[in-house]
Amino acid sequence: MMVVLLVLPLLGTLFMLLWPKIAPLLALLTASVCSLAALQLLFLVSEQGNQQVLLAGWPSGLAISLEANSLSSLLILLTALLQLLVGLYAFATHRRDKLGAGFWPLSCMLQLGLTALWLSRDLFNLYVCLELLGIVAVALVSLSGDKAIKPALNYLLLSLFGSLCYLLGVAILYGAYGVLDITVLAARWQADLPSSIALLLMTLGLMLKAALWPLHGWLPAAHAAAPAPVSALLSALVVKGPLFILCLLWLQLAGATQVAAVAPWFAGCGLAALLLGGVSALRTPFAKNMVAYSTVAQLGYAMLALGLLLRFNQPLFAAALWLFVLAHALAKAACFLAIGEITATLGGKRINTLKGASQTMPLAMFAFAVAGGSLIGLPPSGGFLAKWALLQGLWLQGGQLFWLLAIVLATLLSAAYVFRAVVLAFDRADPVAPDFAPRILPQWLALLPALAVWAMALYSEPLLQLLKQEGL
Amino acid sequence: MRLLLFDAILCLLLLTLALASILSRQLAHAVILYIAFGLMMALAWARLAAPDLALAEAAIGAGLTGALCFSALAHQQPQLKPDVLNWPKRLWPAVFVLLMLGGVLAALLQLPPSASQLIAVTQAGIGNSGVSHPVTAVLLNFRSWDTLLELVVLLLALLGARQVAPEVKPATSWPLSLGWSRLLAPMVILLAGYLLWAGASQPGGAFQAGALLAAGAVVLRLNQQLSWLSWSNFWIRLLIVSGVLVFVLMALLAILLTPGNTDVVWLRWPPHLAAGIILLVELFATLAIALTLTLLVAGEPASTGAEHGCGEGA
Amino acid sequence: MIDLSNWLWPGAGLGLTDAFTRPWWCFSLVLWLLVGAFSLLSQRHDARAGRYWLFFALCFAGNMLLIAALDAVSFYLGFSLMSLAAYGLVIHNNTAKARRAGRLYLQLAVLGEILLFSGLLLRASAAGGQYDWHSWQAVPLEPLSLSLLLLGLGLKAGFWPLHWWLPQAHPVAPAPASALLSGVMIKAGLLGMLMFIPATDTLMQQWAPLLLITGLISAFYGVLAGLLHTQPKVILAYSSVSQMGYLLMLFALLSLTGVAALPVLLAYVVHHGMAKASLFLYAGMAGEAAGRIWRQALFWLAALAMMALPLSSGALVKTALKAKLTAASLPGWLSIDVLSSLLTSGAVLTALLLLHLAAQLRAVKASAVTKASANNTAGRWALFTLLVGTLWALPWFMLQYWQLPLPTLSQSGALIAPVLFAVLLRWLWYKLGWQLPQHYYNRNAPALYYSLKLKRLYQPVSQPQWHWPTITLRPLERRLNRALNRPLVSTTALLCCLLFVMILLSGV
Amino acid sequence: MSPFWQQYLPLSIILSSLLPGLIIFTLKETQVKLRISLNLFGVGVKLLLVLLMWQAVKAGQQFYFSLPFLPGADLVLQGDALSLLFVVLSSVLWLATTIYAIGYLEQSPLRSRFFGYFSLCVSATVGLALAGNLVTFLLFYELLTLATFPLVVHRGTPESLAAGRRYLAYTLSGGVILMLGVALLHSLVQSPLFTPGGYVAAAVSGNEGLLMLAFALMIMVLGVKAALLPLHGWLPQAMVAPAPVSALLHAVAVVKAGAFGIIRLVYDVFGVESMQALQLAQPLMLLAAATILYGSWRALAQQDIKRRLAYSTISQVSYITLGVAMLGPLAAVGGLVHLVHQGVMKITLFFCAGNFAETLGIHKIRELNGVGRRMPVTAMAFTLGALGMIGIPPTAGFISKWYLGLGAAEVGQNWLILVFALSGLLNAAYFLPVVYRMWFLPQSGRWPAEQRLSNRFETHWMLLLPAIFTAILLLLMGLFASTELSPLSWSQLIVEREFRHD
Amino acid sequence: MTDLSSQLLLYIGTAAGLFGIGLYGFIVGPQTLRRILALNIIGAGIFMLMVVLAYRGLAEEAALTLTDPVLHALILTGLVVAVSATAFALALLTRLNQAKSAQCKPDQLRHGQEPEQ
Repeated sequence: MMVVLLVLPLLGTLFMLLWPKIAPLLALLTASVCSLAALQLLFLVSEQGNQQVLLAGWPSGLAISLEANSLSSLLILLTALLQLLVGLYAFATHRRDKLGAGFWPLSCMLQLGLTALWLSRDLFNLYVCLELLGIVAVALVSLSGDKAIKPALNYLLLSLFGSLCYLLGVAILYGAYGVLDITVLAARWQADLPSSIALLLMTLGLMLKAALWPLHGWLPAAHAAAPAPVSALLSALVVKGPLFILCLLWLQLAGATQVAAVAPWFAGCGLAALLLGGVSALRTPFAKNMVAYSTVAQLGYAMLALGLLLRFNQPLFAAALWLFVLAHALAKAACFLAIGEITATLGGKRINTLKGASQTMPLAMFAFAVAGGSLIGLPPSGGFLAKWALLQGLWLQGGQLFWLLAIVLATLLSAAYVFRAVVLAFDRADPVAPDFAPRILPQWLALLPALAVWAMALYSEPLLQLLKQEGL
Repeated sequence: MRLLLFDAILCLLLLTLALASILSRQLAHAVILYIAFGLMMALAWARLAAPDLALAEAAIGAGLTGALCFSALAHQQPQLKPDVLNWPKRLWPAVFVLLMLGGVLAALLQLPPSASQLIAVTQAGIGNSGVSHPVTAVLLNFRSWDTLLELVVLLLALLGARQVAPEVKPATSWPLSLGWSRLLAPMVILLAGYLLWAGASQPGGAFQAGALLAAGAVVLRLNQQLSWLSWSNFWIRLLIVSGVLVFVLMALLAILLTPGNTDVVWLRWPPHLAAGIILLVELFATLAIALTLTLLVAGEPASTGAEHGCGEGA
Repeated sequence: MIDLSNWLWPGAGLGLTDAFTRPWWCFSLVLWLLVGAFSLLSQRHDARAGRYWLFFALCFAGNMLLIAALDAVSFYLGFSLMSLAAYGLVIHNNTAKARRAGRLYLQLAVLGEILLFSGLLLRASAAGGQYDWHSWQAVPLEPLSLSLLLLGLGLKAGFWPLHWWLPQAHPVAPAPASALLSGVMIKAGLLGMLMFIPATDTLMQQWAPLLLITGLISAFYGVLAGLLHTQPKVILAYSSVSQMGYLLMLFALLSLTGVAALPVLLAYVVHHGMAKASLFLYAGMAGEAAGRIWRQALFWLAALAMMALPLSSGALVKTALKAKLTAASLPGWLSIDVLSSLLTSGAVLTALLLLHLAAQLRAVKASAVTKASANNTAGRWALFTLLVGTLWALPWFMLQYWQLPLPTLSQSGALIAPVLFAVLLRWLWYKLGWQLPQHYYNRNAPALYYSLKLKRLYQPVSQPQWHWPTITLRPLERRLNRALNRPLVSTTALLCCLLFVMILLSGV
Repeated sequence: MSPFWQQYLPLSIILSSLLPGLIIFTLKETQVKLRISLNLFGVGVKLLLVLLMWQAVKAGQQFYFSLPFLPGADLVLQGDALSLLFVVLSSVLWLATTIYAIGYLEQSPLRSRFFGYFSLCVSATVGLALAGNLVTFLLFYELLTLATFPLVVHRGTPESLAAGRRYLAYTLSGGVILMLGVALLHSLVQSPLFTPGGYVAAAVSGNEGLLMLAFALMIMVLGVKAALLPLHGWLPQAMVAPAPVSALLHAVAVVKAGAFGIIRLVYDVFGVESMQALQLAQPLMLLAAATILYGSWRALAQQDIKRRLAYSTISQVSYITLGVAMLGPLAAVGGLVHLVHQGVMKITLFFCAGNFAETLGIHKIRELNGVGRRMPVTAMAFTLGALGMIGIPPTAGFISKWYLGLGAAEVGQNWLILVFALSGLLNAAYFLPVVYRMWFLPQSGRWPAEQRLSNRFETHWMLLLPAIFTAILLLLMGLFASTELSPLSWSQLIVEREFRHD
Repeated sequence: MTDLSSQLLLYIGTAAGLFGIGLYGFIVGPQTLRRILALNIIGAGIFMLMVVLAYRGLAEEAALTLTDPVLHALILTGLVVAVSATAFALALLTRLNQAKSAQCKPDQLRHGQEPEQ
């Protein structure tokens, strides 16, 4: 099953390159088949437990090992589904938005990179995946032409820098232990200086690539400049890749002393991201920038959850962490698609463009509001589940009033920026007239993930159980 | 002791070149210094018992990167005045970098002196890998997934670069270089073939060979030759893609050919077919790399301008 | 009795089960019907007759309901219905003066209601959730609930010092309305006291002397204040204040002497109701009586009954009052002699006030009567005659039903003497031209002024408001943006270094 | 009744307004008939279902419907006596408001959206009423906030947007804090069903501080919706909404949701014993008393009719809180019955205010002079509502105040009677002048913007009918308070069940 | 402190130094092209480190007579990845410059100065 998931996007990309005319069709086909395969993988994993594979049939240590646990398969499924959705959206709008033909193979490659990343348990292979991911992302950003070149270049430079930091860490670790396989490495781990430095270097590189505060500077410009479907993919999936590796490193490798030292930093950075990202999102005058800053802020939740998880070792935080990732992916995809659709139709990129959008494009606005509800954490959305897990964990730890208050503040900030847009949309006094008749299909497509994130609540109990025990 | 002295001078030279490249006032100087640095680096690696890597570094690190930088420099506006940075702007980063460096160095110094145990495992595995050169075995058998992805990255770079490529202005070619390049081309192809073949047992391999081929092709392209070498040409596209495609198809074939396969293992070559498969994969990979690199460096032939240029040349 | 507690509000019950509610109800009905018939004639050409009858009916219903109420809530319902609807009667003429008076009336009425409400609540709660006031009789009073009830009901009853609205509201209302206000409605306060304040209560018995004194003061104050006014209806209103003082004394005596005083109280209520109603009606038609002896004689009949001439109802009740007072067990500091002599001087003053009233009524010129109100003269005077006749028939009823003692000869003398003395005094006064300086007369009561102040208080134009301090963060934000707007790549990379160093130093 | 569909009864009560609402969203502006019939169909079905449930609950049955949600906290809908009180209130008033809104919004744009959100809002309210545990309550609480917001900003003018922002700022902050509180309580005692007598009693010892914190957090939030003193700021500003919305907001949906939540929290989560053990009632009582007086005091100076009514709401809703906080059965009866009575009275007043605004363009109190002659029926309804607010018998308001006062005396808090008395005076002081203007003063000048909405009646019949209906209702509820159908009897039933456990 | 031989120390120090120089250049160097060069220098430093690490076995003159082939393979892969990324970055840079020169043709003075990131 894993093979299918890896080969399909790869072959798909190649065929798209050979026959660009049928690229959209191939992309949709690939994404849908992959979704089915991912679903089957999920069932397989939930039935038979973790699937571990040593590639090329060589013994552990020499070969690259892949592992599909339930979290990985969930993320793969998410990736495939979002690819399908965004592909449909892009297909519906690519003529109007002048989306380059390059989008299709690139998005397919993105899927390949992500799938490889979710599965891989080899430090160097992860590096290659990261690079693949980074370059694909930049290439996708640069699709929108001149205005995106500079953000894309910044993104690329910092992404490369991050990769190199990571690579240095890998080199040091290999130098110290002589293995690359994470599970083998974990067995031999010693909390000495080289491993600490290596871990730190890798962490910084990954934080840079995942746009975790304070290394998030490149993200808003890049995500805002990209075409709407690309922004959706980037915000929903790409930044999660490095985060995944980060969790892998700290949860599976790091020793107790290292964890204890770094946990407050993670939590603190997460908190700062939440607050400052929220304020930036609240103050920015551009619609897509707002959503992008919201990504910065929401990643802060994941970071915070990671920090708390490391600190308290409470499984609820693991659940919170991954629920945040899942919920944010869906919600952010919806947000970007909705905002992209609205700004494209109403013509303008300022947030004031949204004036009267509740009249002119009610569906898209509804999608944005619903997705925003999950970002805020209104019940019964996925965001709520995550926040609930986080709060439960904190209360169960006892005496964590500071973090609780901070979370409340952050939630309020997110509510403020979401509803800043929503309130504008209800402005009937001075609505912005659409440039052309709004189209229904893209709006429905934007609504779909938003509804999905609310539907997550229906499966909350299995999800919580699954992610709690998983915790990587 | 003398060797140590040599090493010390080499290291000092490397550091000086790098620093000079960073601090030089003119960008063009920086690029030249960087190429020199790359060559020195190749030397250092050769000294460290890694001749195949030295070859690759010379071709890719120094040659290809330098060429790319120069072509980028050519598109850049001429620099009117050198950059001036005030001292605090230069100093503060230096402080932090030194601090960070200290940390990294401290870690590096604590690394164990013995090499990885993987060497032994690799040695044990080579017998079944189909090739005798351990690096090639690792590349195309033990960790072939990395290599596959790496090829994808290369392809991706081409896609990305093509996507953002600016329009190419046709340049007239220089007759002397035209003649030289025509002479050079077959030699380059021969050499590349040897490198590819040697890769199985000696230093050499697909990348070095591909880089060499690409260098030849680039030279020809710079002289307005090879106008058929363009992305819009289906066969070229097929060749570029084939590096990955053949790899994948071989892997799928391998799954089918493995007798009595109960569990599917991705990228496992059947031991008796391994040599052939690897050679095939390498061959196509070389071609693909060469074409990709060529297109990366030389870019698309300017569609109208190129024909115009050719006409003039004729 | 009718038990409605499964239908209407909890505990609702109506019925005339008591010794005093039955005659009270009958008397009120008679007076309402008489005056109602009178207003049928007098308000026939009123432009706002519909409104008049609406409020009249509401008042009527409320009054009857409150008398028949067996539970506190029903009483309260009737009471508030009556009080609020009376407002419509007070401001019926819609003059500025009427509106002012109406405002005062309403303010006090609402205040009284709220006080009554609170008092009733406390009582009901003390009685363990029983709303039937019969069952409250055994429940001891507390100072709070007693004072709330006294104040709430007293504001309606209108004795000193709770009388402010009477002299304002009575003069402005139409004559029949004033008659009812003074004749029946203010008695509702007293009825409430009878119902809700058990006479046998120990606390009430402690407070009774105080009430007695208050009633006495009220009796004197009403007369003295009335003497300083020249408008007949104002004088009558003050007379009501004074008479309510006597009733309050009787109410206090109820605690001091026991239930025996109850017939006297009832008789006094009926007597005063009839007499005051007659006088108010007459005051409304005084202009028509000018020069007509028969009509003036009717007035004198009513006035003399008020003055307690022997054989009149007044004589009966005054005598009985004095008898009860002397029989009462008063605390040591209240001398009975002083009290009875005070009563006698009170009689003088009452008579004096009525003479003053008569003098002022004479001054009302026939020309003051407008054409419109001059219709139906005969019918109205006939009804008036009927009313006065009823008044003079009262002694018979009193003797028959309540067995009030007929005044002995000496007592009759004691009754006549003050009247004669008053006549003498008045004649002297008239002859000698005794007169206070003019500005002592017809002074505006401060009540209106305070009412206006109160209105300003509850209809303020603006109120102090607390606003959030507005903090302008924009400059700060701008500066921050400028500071952060640095080369992105180098800043981020530098931050990376910084973070590395910091985490490293923090002890990984 | 088969047990199978009994289980779905609570759900179907919610769905009976939710589904029509969702369908209405998709309708075009021109499909007026379809929209109206859908709406009324929903109302009818809901009333029918509620009636069914009412009878069963009266017979002592309880309804449960649950969906798995969070671990330890399912989504539970529970139909018990208390929830039914609120459900009946909202369903009946929804009927009135729907008719009113149809008349009110005739010819105005975006009606499908309006009615969609309107139904959504009612669904959320009913859901809130039927919520069986705190998590479910939280869910519907947030849903209510979201569904109401578009109604508040429906006009889309800058003022309404400002009001909407304010509303959101208050209620969403509240929602977050509520989540915090619910999570805290969940971490201490999980989130079982609401049970009479509460369920925290077992955990009181050792967790006093945390429980008090949880209570304070949740009261803070519910206080936002119930407009308790420092948190009332959104309510007067939300007045810019169309009249049916204000009516719904004040009488049923938002404000009442807060009050209802407080009732649930005090009686069914904490329970009287724990409340006493933790000494939580006294501060709440003080706060409510202060709000009662403050709201009335502020209402005095308001010159806008709806603003005055809004401040009146602030004051009146705190009666409910106060009744709950006193922790005595009689006071509880008073609080519960006031929940219904205040709803009916306030909705009457808002209907009338809307009628004045819509028919004559009257927004300010000074423009009301002599309106009693032009629109006697509306003015009469307004007068009844005002008298009810003051607490004059035989209106409904009197009954609730009577019970509240009895309750205060019962628990020995006599000073509260003083508060009631003072508040009654203030109520009279700001309502009676309005009544006076309507009936006793002559019309001064022309009406600001007169419209002939009907040839036969003083205004459109759809505007008039609901006002008459609720005015009669409030009179009947006061007059026939002892009948089995009355809210008073129902409240007594609830209190009996709530207090019976001990 | 360390068990490494002096030759290894020298090379490791050089590798780290290259990393530092590259890092410094990445932070300071105002033009994008120089930053790309700096990244390459960092990469070269890291690859050099890996080469040295692979060389450890030989330097020790232990039983093993081979450099670490895995590391060599990794370096090869890394080199290709690095050059791909560099190529892409340079393509972006070229495009950026072109767009800029198209944009500010009239303002000749600005051309020489590449604006800061």
